[in-house]
Amino acid sequence: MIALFLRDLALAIRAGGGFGLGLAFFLIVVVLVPFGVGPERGILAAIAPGILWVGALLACLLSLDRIFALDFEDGSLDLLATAPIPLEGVVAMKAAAHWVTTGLPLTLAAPVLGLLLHLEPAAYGWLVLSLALGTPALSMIGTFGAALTVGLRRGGLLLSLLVLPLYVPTLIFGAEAVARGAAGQANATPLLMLAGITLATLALLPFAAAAAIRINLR
Amino acid sequence: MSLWEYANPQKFMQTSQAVLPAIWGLTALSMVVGLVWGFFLTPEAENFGSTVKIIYLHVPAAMMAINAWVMMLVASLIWLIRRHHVSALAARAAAPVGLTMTLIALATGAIWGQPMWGTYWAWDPRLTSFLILFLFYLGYIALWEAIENPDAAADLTSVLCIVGSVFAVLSRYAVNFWNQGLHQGATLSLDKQENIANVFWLPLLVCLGAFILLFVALVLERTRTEIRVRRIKALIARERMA
Amino acid sequence: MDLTVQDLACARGGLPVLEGVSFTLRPGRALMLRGPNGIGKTTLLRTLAGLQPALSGTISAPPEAMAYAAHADGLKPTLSVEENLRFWARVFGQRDIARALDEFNLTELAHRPAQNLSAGQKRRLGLARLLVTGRPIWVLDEPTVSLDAASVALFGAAVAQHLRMGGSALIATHIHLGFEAVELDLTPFRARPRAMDRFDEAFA
Amino acid sequence: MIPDLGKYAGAVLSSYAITLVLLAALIGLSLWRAARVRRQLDEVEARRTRDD
Repeated sequence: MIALFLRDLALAIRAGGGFGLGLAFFLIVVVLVPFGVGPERGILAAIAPGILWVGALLACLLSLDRIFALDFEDGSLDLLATAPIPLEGVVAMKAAAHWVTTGLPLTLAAPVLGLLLHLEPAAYGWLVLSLALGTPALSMIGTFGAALTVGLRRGGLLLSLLVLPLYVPTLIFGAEAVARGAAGQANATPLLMLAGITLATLALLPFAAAAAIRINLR
Repeated sequence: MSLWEYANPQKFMQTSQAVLPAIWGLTALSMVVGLVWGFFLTPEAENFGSTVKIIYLHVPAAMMAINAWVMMLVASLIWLIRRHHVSALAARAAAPVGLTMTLIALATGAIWGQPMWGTYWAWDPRLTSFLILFLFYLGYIALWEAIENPDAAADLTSVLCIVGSVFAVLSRYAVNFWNQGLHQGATLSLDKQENIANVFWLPLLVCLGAFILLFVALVLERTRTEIRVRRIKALIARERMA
Repeated sequence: MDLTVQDLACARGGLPVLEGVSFTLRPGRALMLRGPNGIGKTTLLRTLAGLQPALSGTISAPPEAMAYAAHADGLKPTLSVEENLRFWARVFGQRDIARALDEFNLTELAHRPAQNLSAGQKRRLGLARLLVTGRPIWVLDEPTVSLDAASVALFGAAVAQHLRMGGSALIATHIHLGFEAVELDLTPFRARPRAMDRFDEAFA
Repeated sequence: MIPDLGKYAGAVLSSYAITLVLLAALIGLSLWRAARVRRQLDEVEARRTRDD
């Protein structure tokens, strides 16, 4: 299983798409927002937590359809399904590799982009913490969506439609944790909820995603 | 005689054909009685003026929007556990009905919100939850439409329905946490019926019954259609094989 | 290490294609599946490999004994020949890839990225994967597609060597591979449309 | 006939209009598709019994 994780990382690095594209997209979203709402410092600071979270979420969404599509096309998924490692483990490793190549870089880049949006100084720590807690859930939920749509020809758009409603709780608690942190309020509840969602999705969704892949392969 | 016999498509077609005219008749009757009673024969409420009449549409539609999803969840579980095709097709048949109910609840809510709250749309927890429910219905229907193999489609939509249900409940909690709302709580809720006067409650009860009957009639009718579609597919495939 | 199939029926896209298939594959033997296109060779092999459920009948084989190879080789274009092979070896809990490289004449290409291989070389790499799985029963779907005569001979020799070492092979192919094998024509097993008098059989 | 709805007449009437239109569309579409599919099935069944 570790071999699979390392292979996916190697593929992402060599293809160049994994790290770069999601980050560039995140940057562009954050740069475009001030053009839309105007350069006033107060407005930008107020909406910064939400914009950063929505931007990270969209950047995450961008690479979801590639989680299984390439392996499905070149037959690797068939071979993995007949391999001695459980398909649930394959799914979990795929999600982990997706997180390392998108969620983790987004988390690390977020404070820099926070500067552009005049994020409150108190909020930087909460931003990184909430993204670090929440983006694994985004990757895992997205992997489930990718598993549902793996065999479909026009799966990309459908994947977004299926996954975005599932992202709502993560987004709400994540952005709320940063916003409360920025305002100096207590934000333990949203952070705990965020961690709870991540742990629950990591524990349960691999089974649902593996079931979906088995159905799609047959 | 077990309940599962109705999961046999043939048995289902016979039974539904026998009961459908009666259900459609009852639906029409209760709908006319409920809406005429509610629209023409109820007084205005103290706080709401004549807008209270919207309740006879808004509350039943909202209730059926949620109940339709619950029914789809149960049908999906039955399909995954017992592999009764009728169950999967009933879930598919119910989704557009639930979608329409959600749309009605949202539309009447927005129209009601304008005079009451001074705005068509507020990010009130309940309205927001219904918007999210609307998205869930869209995704569920789109997944059904996208997959060609009918059994795989039934399996995958069932998995989506189950996972979606968990996330829908989670979203409801998250949205509540995110914004405490403007919505009427106890005055309109069903379990606190003592708070609402009988003049409003009785016609509302008739309307609730009417919407339930309408849902049953539509789901039965649409399930019959889905069963026929499956039979057409199977027959055409046999023609090709022969 | 026998693979025994009894009265197997399998379906493609929900429609039955084959029924009543029975055979036994013993160690050291090879079985060639024959039959016209669309008869269901791929479906049968996927069912045996456990990728899809059988409609009826039984498949009995030792657990984790089958190595499946299909039209697609499961290669990653940006990884080298050695990396591709080493990955599959690790997935199947094996270490040694030298023998696989050697038998399929890939040692000189070991460090070349898979995207720079010719179609035949890719195919050879895909088949070399079978050796690193360490599994005795090979289930192969059209293994010789896009191989030239020399590579077919190479592949035939590898299968023959596998059989000598007590392995077995189930191969869907149209050509002769140069070793002794039993042939099984699937044409008589084509699924007949079932009687469909009652409405609930509409979903078959 | 229509009761005096006061200043909220627009809201109440448009609610009823939208609801009735949506319900009518849903029922209409369901019944139309039911009839169409039933015709198709009759056609296919007829073809089948003719062939047998």
